[in-house]
Amino acid sequence: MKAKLRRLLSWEGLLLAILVLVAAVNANLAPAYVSLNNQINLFQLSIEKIIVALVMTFIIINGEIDLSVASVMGLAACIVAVLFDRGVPMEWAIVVALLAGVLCGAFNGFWVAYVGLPSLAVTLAGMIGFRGVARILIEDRSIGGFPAWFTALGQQPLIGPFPFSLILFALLFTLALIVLQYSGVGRLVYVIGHNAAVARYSGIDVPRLKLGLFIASGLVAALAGVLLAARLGAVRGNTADGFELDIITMVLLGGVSIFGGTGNLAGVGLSILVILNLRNGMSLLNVTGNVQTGVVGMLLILSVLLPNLAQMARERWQRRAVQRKEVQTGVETSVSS
Amino acid sequence: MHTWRQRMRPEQIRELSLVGLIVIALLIFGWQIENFLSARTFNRITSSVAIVGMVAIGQTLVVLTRNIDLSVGSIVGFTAYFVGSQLAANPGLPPVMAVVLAVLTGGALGLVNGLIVAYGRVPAIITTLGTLAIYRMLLINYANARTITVDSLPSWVVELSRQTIFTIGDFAVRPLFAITIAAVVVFQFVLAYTVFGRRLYAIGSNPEAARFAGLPAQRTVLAAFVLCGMLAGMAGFLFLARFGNITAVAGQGIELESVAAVVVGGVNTFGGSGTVLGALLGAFLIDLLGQGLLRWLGISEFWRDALLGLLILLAVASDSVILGWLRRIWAAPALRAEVSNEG
Amino acid sequence: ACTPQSQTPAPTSAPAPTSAPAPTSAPAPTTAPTGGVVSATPGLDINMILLPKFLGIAVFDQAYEGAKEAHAELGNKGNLIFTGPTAENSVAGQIETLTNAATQGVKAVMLSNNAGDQIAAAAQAAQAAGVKVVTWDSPIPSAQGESVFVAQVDFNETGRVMADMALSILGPQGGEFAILSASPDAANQNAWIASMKQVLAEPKYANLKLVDTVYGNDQSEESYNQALALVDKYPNLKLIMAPTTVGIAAAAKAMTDEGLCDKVKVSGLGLPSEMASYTLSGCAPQFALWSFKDLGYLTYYLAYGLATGQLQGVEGERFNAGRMGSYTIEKDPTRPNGLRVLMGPFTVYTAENVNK
Amino acid sequence: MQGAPVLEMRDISRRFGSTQALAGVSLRLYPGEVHALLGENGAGKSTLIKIMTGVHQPDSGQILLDGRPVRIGSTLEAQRLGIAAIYQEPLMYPDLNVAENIFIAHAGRGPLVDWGKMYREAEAILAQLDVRLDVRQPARGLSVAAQQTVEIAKALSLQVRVLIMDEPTAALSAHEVEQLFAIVRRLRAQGVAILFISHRLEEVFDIADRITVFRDGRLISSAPRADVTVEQAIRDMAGRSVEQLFPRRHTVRDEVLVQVRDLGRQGAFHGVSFDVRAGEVLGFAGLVGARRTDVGLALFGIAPADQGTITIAGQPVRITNPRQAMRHGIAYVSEDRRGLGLSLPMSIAANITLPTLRRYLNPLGLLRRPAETDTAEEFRRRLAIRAPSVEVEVGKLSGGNQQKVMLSKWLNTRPRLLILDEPTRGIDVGAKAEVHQMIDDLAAEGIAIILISSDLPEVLAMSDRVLVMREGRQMAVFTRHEATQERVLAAAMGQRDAA
Ligand SMILES: Nc1ncnc2c1ncn2[C@@H]1O[C@H](COP(=O)(O)OP(=O)(O)OP(=O)(O)O)[C@@H](O)[C@H]1O
Ligand SMILES: Nc1ncnc2c1ncn2[C@@H]1O[C@H](COP(=O)(O)OP(=O)(O)OP(=O)(O)O)[C@@H](O)[C@H]1O
Ligand SMILES: [Mg+2]
Ligand SMILES: [Mg+2]
Repeated sequence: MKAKLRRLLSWEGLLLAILVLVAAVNANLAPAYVSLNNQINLFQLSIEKIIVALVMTFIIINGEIDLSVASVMGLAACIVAVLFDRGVPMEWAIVVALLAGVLCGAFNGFWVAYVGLPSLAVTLAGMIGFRGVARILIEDRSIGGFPAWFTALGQQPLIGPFPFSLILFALLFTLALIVLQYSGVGRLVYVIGHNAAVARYSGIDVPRLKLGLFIASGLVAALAGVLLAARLGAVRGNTADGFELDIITMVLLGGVSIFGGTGNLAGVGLSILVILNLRNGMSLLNVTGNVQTGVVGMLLILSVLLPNLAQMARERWQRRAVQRKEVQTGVETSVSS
Repeated sequence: MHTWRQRMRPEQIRELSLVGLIVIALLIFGWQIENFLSARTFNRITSSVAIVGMVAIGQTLVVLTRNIDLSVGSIVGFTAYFVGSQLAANPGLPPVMAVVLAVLTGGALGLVNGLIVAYGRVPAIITTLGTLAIYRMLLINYANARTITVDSLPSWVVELSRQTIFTIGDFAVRPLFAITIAAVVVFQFVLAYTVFGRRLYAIGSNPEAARFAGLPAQRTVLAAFVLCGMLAGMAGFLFLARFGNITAVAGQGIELESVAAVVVGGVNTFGGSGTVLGALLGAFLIDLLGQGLLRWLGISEFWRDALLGLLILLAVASDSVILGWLRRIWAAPALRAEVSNEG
Repeated sequence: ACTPQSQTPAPTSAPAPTSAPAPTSAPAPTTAPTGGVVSATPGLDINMILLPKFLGIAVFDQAYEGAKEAHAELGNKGNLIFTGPTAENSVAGQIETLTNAATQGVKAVMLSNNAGDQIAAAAQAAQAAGVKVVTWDSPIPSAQGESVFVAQVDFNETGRVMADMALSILGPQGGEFAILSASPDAANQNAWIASMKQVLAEPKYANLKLVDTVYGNDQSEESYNQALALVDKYPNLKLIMAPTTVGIAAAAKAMTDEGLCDKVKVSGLGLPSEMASYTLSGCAPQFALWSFKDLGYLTYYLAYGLATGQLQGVEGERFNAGRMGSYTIEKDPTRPNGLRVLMGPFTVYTAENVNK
Repeated sequence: MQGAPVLEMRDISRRFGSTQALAGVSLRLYPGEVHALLGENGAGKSTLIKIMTGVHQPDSGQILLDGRPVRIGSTLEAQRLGIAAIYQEPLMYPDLNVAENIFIAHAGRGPLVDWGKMYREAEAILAQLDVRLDVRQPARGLSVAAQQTVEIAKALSLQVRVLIMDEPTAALSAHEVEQLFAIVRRLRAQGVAILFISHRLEEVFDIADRITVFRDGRLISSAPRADVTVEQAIRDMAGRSVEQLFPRRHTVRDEVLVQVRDLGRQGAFHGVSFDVRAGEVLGFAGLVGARRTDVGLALFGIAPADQGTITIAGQPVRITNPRQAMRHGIAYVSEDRRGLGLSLPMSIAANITLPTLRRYLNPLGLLRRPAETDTAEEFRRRLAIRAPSVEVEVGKLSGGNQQKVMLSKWLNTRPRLLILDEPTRGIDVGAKAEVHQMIDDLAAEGIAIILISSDLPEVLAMSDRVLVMREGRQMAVFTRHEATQERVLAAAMGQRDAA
């Protein structure tokens, strides 16, 4: 446990070191980086993704994956827009969109938890299908002109300089942290993620928990979709298209194992900061999108690869030291015998 | 004693159930869509399955070892572009050399993946999520926004996708499809009858046991990635031949298509079971569904994706239901035999 | 990706754009009185960003070539930055660049908008922070947050050009045809398709029957398959009209590969370099496009003038765009609140001129 | 002592983190000799053999093969040197069939697989073991015993000079053990050196030529069997004397707690009927594959019964999932510790509180860590779990200590009916005695216990009545007095007994 703790600390320590490095380089090369405005922008630009990354952390630790989140975001945004367009009051449109998210999550969860299909397959189908439903609703239109309070929610500061979504993220992060690290549900998420059979044999209702997680994922994704609609002020059929890979990248860089059972939110929080700051810095330096993505890709690989290589080198070095000793003792024995 | 139950492996049953689903889909589309059951449909599907199918073979090898390769789309794009630009620059390059170049390029990119995964012990999804972006970045910098155009390619490349090897009635077998089928045959054999192939299954089935038993797990996983890269490179060549115009975004999204094919094709995403034939059938089923929905007059463009998602889910679900049902029939007689022995 | 659109008159007839393209480089000093032609003072120091939909597509690079040319001509001491998002992250990436532009102290962003109205909020914020947003190729549909749109051609005319090409390929007896567009979310393509549908209502085009609109998402693979599916779905199809360079090339290749060129022709907006062999083979007898290089060049001149405060960006203003002559900022007839500068014309390519 | 040793381990030490698993141990294996290795859980036996087979590298010390120093870097190298092992925890490839599981690791069979030949050879090896197993059946779903059999077949399929068997009999019942010993004797006659590890002392004294005892990573004694007595061996292992078999008190009460009639599940078992009274231990005996586990799983709701009735304290109940079973006071301690019993990367405390997690939550659903720790500490004391703290990962404990954690986990549910499936599998004499004592104490508290065990002496000693199964059928129920080794075995092997 202590060793594990140390390893975890070192993982997070590594991320923290990277973060400090990134921030230092950014501040040096792009003076605008340190402004409060930029720091808020940096969150604001990806706020929907990082909100979804929180619940994705639960799903991946639980040994599953949800590829459909971006499509659920798009669907929720389209529902809000289409209903609003048809004259439904915005408040109700939002409620319906969130319910749709719950339904999508329940749909995924049903097939995964109760039918036992692999979540990769189910949510891959969901990714195509939910986006398709959004497409049916909105077709080739672009819908905007939302009420001022709604767009203000996504674009204007609410308390001090902080916009609503950022405050919401802070709250959700705290909540997620408490649930995952300190609650019974969190404990079960880990146990099931590592070995669902053990959980089942311990009398835990594994399907119910999985269903719950997928519903949470759908709900949070829908919420993020609504926020995205508010921030952008207009919705199209491809809103939030392709976000899933970014979201999963954030979670994995946070040290969460794709096989489930390990990882924690502190790591994910740090990895989000690293990715956002890195991208922001590059963006300020006018590095193109492809290079940005490539650099994040390299970071993703190197952050796992380098510690592994160091570990292997250390092991080899230790073994060599032992062998040297061994050779000596071998000589002694043969002399003495 | 040795009834069909003992002769057949579960994977073969799975393949049969996929064939069943394909037949059902064909019948439904044939009933709903005029002229659907025609040689033309066959030709369409076979030629468009050729590329995804080729990638899906490699994806199967990797997924069998409990890994995944998300960079294949970028490898396909990179290879198509790179080979295309080489051919544009040296139109005299012999066809064999062009293919070899494609396969080697893909193999080199696969080697990078494999080294990082097998020897650097970085989880495959992280590695290939990274190289997905990195290879694409390299391609865009290399391409510098130039486009490979049909006109710049030697005519044999462009015409490859127009030729037919032989025809039966109106059914034409195209070179691209033939190449993919040949690859499926080879790798079906490799998986079933070679020690290397069986090791892929063993490693995916229980990596810990494989390590314990001293199987050369690292080398085998590396080989799987290299082969996957080579097949993706080959697919890149097919891509070039089929589409001619290659931009820096070529091949984007093939990674998910290949994963979908593999998943629908019954390859276990947790490794250890599945076949390349299954993956090809999976690709075939998805393409068939796509084609059918495209051509179904009553279905608007905007309904297609929603239905496709639903159908993929149903295919996976019914496959698993059918399989579970078959497994049960399989297990029951074994027990009855035992019990009756005793009496 | 690309998005050709255009507006010039009928193929053969001479171009007569609405705004007079007379290359009268009128002498207009720094301050432009209304009615005069503004010639921007060269040699100032402003940073400008040319922001395409995404990187890796030839036409955007051509636009960059043009912008670079103008950048050099004007002797801008600042930087011209060509940056763009990845294709799959296009919307979010464009918004990010626009948002960061103000932070960076960039004075103008030249945007080929891929985000529809979703980018309006970010564009408004950028304008408020002192960044001029000039769109080219594809505008912000609501025109919110946009100073001026540099229209490659008149969007309403594009429909007519496509209809004319269809008519000239199919002849007076007409027949069925279908549209293969980029994505349902591409504002410029949607506008062209809408205008074409309007034009088709005229009696002259009564025999042209539009049977379907499908989307290939500007991917060769998808466009290719969609083109073939159209042929299968509509046995009497005679023509595929693809107002996208990726779509038209893929459709032409598909028809050629399947030996369908005799039956089904391909037309639309395409790059001559990609289309020449199909035009010569008769598969794609006619297609149209404008010069993306000129588009980049013109956009740069306009953006430079606006960003340096020498142009106000109001209706009726005229300015000088180097080798291309002078242009007028006018109301955009296709977007109620929008202003545009119309470049035009576009060239219709046939077997005679495709290889020039 | 016949001539020179094949394999000699000299001064081997190995440390895992803060645990010194082995401290300067030396051992010699001679051809044609069965060398038994004894020691409590965690004494370092498995560690030593993992070093012999190249799974672990020693920190210091030397390995000599035929007198020459060798370095064994991997299992394959060990195999090439003629050293093979059957590990304590079977490691199957669940997707491969039985024959492939046996042959997959064989080096140098050429690049192609000859399926026909492989099936024939696999069948031949299993026939030697007198095991009926379909070689084409996937390994997924094989019982632990069947898996162990496949492990044995795997080792036998190699032409080995040194065969190491780490508790090969733990999952086997008397009949299979006899079968295995016949093979061991044959190999011994062929000059193979055999290192045999077991916690069943009767077996060890039956088969071994030499007995070596480890304690706390050190070699305590090593002598020919003739020179050692059971008591002495136990004293060496434990460092004190231990009463080997715990005398059962009679605690059976009158009230019938659980009544089962005609229980069955399609494809698994049928016609099982029995009563268990409060304070009674009902033993389940049978050969491997007798489907005793399946009966336990039906009572616990994992694989619910589809025929028959269950009555608990007079109330008919339907049990379709483990939660219902737990609500009725039923607990099931699985035979598959690593796969089904314990969450290996979690702490001892987290494992113990898993089924009863609700008790450790505050009204907000947050964990009350101190309460959890208290419970875990209590069990650590009560069951003498050897671990530095209750925060230690369970995966790091030795098999016996893991077993104790698993027992704690279920005792903490305060069950009325406790189903113990092979509760002493793989645990040492001392711990076994403790478990037996615990069973007795629990019975005395009025808990009804079903004891599924393949260790026949244990079943006979601990049970008030013994139910014998064979291939999904109930063959007989014996009272304590009727249940003799012969009668139980006869019933288990298919002869109906009038009793
Ligand atoms: N991989 C490992 N990491 C950390 N500690 C280990 C590891 N393997 C073994 N140990 C520790 O080393 C000691 C010796 O363990 P070993 O498995 O050799 O015991 P054993 O004698 O085989 O016990 P048992 O009879 O229970 O199988 C134990 O304290 C165990 O916890
Ligand atoms: N012949 C068989 N065919 C299929 N599955 C079997 C067979 N034998 C055992 N199993 C499976 O293995 C598991 C445990 O087996 P079972 O209950 O038969 O063993 P058991 O009698 O408890 O013997 P032991 O506990 O000694 O291994 C069960 O889940 C059962 O389904
Ligand atoms: Mg051991
Ligand atoms: Mg059992």
